[in-house]
Amino acid sequence: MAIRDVTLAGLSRETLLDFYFKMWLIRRFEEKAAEGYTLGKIGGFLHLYIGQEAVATGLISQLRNDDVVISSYREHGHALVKGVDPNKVMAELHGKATGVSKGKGGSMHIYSAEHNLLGGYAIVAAQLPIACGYGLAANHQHLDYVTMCFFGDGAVDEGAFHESLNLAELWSLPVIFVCENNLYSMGNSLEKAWSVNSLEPRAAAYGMAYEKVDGMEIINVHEAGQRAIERARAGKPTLLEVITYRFRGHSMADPGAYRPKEEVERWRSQRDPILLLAAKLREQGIATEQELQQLEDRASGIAEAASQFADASPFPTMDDLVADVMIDPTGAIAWRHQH
Amino acid sequence: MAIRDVTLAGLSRETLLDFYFKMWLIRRFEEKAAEGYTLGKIGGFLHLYIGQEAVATGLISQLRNDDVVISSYREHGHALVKGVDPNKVMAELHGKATGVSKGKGGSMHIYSAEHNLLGGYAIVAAQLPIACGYGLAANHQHLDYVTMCFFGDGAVDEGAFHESLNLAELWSLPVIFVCENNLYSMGNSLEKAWSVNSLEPRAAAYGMAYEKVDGMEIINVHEAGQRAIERARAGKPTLLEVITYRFRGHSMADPGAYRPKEEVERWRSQRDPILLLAAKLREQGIATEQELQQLEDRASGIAEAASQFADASPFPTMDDLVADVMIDPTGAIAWRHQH
Amino acid sequence: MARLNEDEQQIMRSITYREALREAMREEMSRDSRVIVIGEDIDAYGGTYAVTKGLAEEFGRERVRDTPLAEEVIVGAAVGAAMAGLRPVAELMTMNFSLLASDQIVNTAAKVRYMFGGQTHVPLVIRMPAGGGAQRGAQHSQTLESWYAHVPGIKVVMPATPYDAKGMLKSAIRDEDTVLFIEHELLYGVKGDVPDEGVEYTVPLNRGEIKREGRDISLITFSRMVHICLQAAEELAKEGIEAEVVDMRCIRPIDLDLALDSIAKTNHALVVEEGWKYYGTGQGMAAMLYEYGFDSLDAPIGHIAGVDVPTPYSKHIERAAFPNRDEIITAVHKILPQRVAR
Amino acid sequence: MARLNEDEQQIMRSITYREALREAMREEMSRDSRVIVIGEDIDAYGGTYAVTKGLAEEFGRERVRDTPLAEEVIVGAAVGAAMAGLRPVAELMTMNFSLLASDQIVNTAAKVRYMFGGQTHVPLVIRMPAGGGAQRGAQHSQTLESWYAHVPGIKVVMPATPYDAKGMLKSAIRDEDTVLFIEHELLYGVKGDVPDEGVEYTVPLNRGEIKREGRDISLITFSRMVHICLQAAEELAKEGIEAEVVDMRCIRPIDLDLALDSIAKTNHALVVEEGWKYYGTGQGMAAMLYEYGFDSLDAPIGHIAGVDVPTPYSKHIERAAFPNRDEIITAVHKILPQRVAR
Ligand SMILES: Cc1ncc(C[n+]2csc(CCOP(=O)(O)OP(=O)(O)O)c2C)c(N)n1
Ligand SMILES: Cc1ncc(C[n+]2csc(CCOP(=O)(O)OP(=O)(O)O)c2C)c(N)n1
Ligand SMILES: [Mg+2]
Ligand SMILES: [Mg+2]
Repeated sequence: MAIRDVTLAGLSRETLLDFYFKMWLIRRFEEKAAEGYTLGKIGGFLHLYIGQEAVATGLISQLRNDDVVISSYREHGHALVKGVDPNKVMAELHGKATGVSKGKGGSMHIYSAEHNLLGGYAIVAAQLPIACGYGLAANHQHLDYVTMCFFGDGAVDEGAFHESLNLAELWSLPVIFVCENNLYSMGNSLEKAWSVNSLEPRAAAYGMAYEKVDGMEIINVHEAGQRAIERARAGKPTLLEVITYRFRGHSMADPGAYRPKEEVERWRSQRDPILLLAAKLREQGIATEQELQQLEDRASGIAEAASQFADASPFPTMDDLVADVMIDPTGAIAWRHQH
Repeated sequence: MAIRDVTLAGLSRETLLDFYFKMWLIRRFEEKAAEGYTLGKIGGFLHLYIGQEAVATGLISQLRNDDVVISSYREHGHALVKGVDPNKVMAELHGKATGVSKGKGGSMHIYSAEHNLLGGYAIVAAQLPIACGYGLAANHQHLDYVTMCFFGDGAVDEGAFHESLNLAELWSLPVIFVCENNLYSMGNSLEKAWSVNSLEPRAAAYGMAYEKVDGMEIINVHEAGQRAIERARAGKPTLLEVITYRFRGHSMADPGAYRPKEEVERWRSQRDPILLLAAKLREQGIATEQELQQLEDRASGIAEAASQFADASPFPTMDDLVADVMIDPTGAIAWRHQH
Repeated sequence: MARLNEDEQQIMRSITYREALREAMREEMSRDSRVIVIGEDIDAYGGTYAVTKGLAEEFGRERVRDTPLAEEVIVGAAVGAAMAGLRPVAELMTMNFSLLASDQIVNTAAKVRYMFGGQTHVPLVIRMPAGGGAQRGAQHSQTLESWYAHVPGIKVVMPATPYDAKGMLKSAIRDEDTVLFIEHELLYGVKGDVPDEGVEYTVPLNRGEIKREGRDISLITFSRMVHICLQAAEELAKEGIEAEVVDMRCIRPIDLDLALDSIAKTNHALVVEEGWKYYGTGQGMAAMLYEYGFDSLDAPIGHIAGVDVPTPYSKHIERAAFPNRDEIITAVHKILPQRVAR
Repeated sequence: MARLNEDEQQIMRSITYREALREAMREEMSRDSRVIVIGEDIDAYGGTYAVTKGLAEEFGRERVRDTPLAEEVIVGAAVGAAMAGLRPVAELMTMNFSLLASDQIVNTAAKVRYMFGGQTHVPLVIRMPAGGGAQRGAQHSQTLESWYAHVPGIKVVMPATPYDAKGMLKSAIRDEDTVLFIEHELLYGVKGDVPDEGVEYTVPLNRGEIKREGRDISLITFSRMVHICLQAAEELAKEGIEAEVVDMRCIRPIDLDLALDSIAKTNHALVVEEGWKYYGTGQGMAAMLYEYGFDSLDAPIGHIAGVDVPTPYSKHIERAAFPNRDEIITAVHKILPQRVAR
């Protein structure tokens, strides 16, 4: 089959293959992370992004470096697409000094100032008010970066969601609120958490622009993202509801009894965002099998290298334990002559 | 003019005159309270209900004694209509031991167990989650009392509003959420607080039944209340938005600079709920001037008596200072042999 | 570990802290239909720490309710339901999230009885896992009991053993006041002797317990640190130092007499806690011992607490952030130099 | 009261605590365009305690913003804006409402620098009126500084005088870390000497100050109680007892050396605070004095705090709930019986 340099929904072959690669990168990275957790190299909570790759990839790929991404504890994928070095993310998961957050944050607290991937927050919905603050600062400083804030369907239930959306619309903050609706918050299904089954009326409650999109179709995700980003650059927030599914448990510790096995299997086999894109690329003759395999292999290689990098890296020291609490070194409890 | 025992919107003459009397009772009571504050007999914060009398009267008059009313710091009116003794409410404002809350609560914390007027909360919106708890208990105990929860337009901004409405609809709690929208939360006007200018889409965000009503027309208020109470007895919550206006400052300490004088004047002269009802009663020949005057005078008398009762009552003692912290008298910090 | 009479010992079996808690809830739910349990992921997920596993099946989903993620309304509704006559047990997934409900705890639960002149009360239990040590990072590794114990109107308890966990949770559910019931996340798997199911017992909410007797120094502690202190005491015994391990168990009210009697005997004290040192529980306890037991003390009270930083994720430095056996031993040596020199 | 050199004294004038705070904000807003002020009713209403009055007119409504009633997003957005490069001053209408924002204070502001490995910081000031004494009832009369001072990663200050209020607020706004700036509601009208506008000075955030020198006993205190202690000291002086009034002023970090030096001189200490006694600020301070100054002390440290109940509304019992001059005098007499006998 001849390879055609066609566009799909206005996206170049290059972009489409880049999407394909990034989604594999996330998947392979997460698989490596799971392995590291099973081997006891990664501790604490580990929340994998497998199944949701099209969301981060479709949305974040089109951001500028100065655009800000803020997320929850399920943020490895967002970090990788924003350009953060996989080695440093994996090292963080391993609690190594070479990690993005020097090993002090761990899986839930990835942060890279240089990429404007600004955390990694582990209190559900706490990142929404913080995102408003970035929006406010952008307005105040007359900068046109946008802030993209990711959260789950569970975060919608928290008061912080309400307070943040109201403020963002009221003050015209350039924030894109992305709800990755994977139908469950831990073991709680949507119908046991939401009194309505869509965010559309929730957005209307604040008069906020809203779009719902199939999160397994990366091209649709990309398009919705484009509209939201445009709107944000023009100074208006958006609530984006992206329907997706996590193929793995909530965290590595999840017993997983709350979802029927067939439901999981159906999503995995019929709605895998990577397989769906691969099928399109094949159908349209945009990529050969060999090319697709190469991209997947490249992703595997990077994930493997990240794991090796993390393994080979040193742990933080006792000096690190007490460093970086505050800018002012006497700012903690210490009075002048202590120690 | 002959007095006609007609009904107005299905309300008997007796009910209508009772409304008229209760609204005057609130008004006169509040005027007395203001006087007491000016004289230094009432301290702390004092939030008057003047202007909003039709809301409490129209809604609470039709509740049963076992129905629960929960409110904010602006709750004297709710208490009086729920049947709480004006003497005891006034004594509470004066900080006297004969007050409903033994003088320990003050104006913001009126509570009468026997009338199911269950506070008097001073943290904006904190009463909404509590009301959900009463709804939950009613359901669990298979009792058909309803819980009517009053709050201001400012309370809508708080996360607790969002969490409570979602839960009430999700769990079918028999709670009526009454937003007394008086257009201002302290000095902040609605348009600086709400990203949309109506609660209708807010209710839709939770799929909750909603009605907006002119809070100066007591008959309309009463009718909307009737529908909401029916719905609650059938196990469904309602959000009632009642448009009203406070004729006085937010509290006695309010400098009042944020509202144009003409605006206040317009509401006072054209939209006073007592004058509006009086006009109707006259128009329809339901009451004579003399009768109306008598009802007003009776209200004045009760308010005056309440003030005298409060004046004559004793202050709480040093024993009261340490009483009633917990049921378990050793439950505070005390260990067994303390003191 | 708990002191029982002979009869009781015969029917003991060893179960986990987690199972002990679950039994307490089952027994109280069977006993009293007013007891309901609400919280995040207590049913379908099986309970974050599996404490509530099986309760929904046994008692029905009216009485065991998964809630949305909304801590403020979870606690606020539980407070209201308690005022309305139920006996709710609200579970906060961890104590870290209690901050989102702290207004309802402090401004409602702790105050309504007083500010409404004694007309109401709040028979509520709020269970919350807390503590660090499992690499859960800064936002998930806190123990903030001193916050709530600072506030009059609520009780705060932190049991260390399965026996206490069961007996105190039963007491808490029966209590007429609000009890914050704080469980250490690393204790759920710890086993200990507990009377057979059906053998009724409770543990009061205002009594500590000597978990190990000793004459030389009092280790004043609670929650997980009880176990670390017991380990340290075993080591110290090898060098002839007999440390008394005083499990305060109740933070508010506090069984100060127990600690005062202990220091009257040992004349030395070391307070050991996991949380941050400054303006916390341990300093409060030390200040009370000084205030009421100054004359018993032959040396300043020692104090070991968590390192004064947000909890780091990485395992070695996280481990170093919390008190351990050797640190306790070193501190005891410092307080009792003459005993070490011997 | 503050110790100034001759030059400074020449240009002093007496202004209120409220005016001092307003001047600090005006000067810092003029100096640094990154400073913005957000909060409830700070503009149209004129500020609940009139502190922010006129700022919107002077600096525009982009920089001085009334917010909806939503404490969590007020503080959360202020934290985010600080991380993004602004210097926000967030006003919480009173400290009581800080509970609704406590998660953002404790889990975000205090932790992000550490948990993100030093890549960010939060140059934020959160101003909050606090305290009781004005018959505002249980839910509106609290001072919870020990809660926040317990948490590493934030500073907590509580100035007592107009001079300190202005100098410390300027320091707080310039500080690179988060500062909780707690103002006592009864102090706003208090007057004191402050240098003329334009005469630049700041007061550091890690130094207390001796507000009155004395040789017999150290009154360790802060915020409004500084004034009550000064009154007590005046009375005590009449009987020949010279009390030293040590205004800690900074709760975290704490200028412990100042207090240690004072007790090294006086050998006696009484801690005086308005808040609740148990697990609070005063017990923390007492514990620190014992830990580091045990040998200086000739008697146990005394401790006077608010009565351990929710604050009642009614005026006489409310007054009795808070420490007063005579209570301090009585406590001093107890600590120094030999002096009284004389
Ligand atoms: C305030 C708060 N409550 C509870 C938790 C515990 N918790 C962590 S993740 C989670 C589920 C969140 O679900 P959702 O928002 O849908 O995100 P997802 O995990 O599906 O990506 C819960 C309950 C928390 N971290 N913070
Ligand atoms: C959580 C909280 N924030 C702020 C306040 C201070 N405050 C008391 S009343 C009030 C205004 C409330 O306005 P609204 O809800 O409209 O009720 P209204 O006073 O108009 O009846 C404010 C800001 C408070 N008591 N609680
Ligand atoms: Mg989810
Ligand atoms: Mg209002």
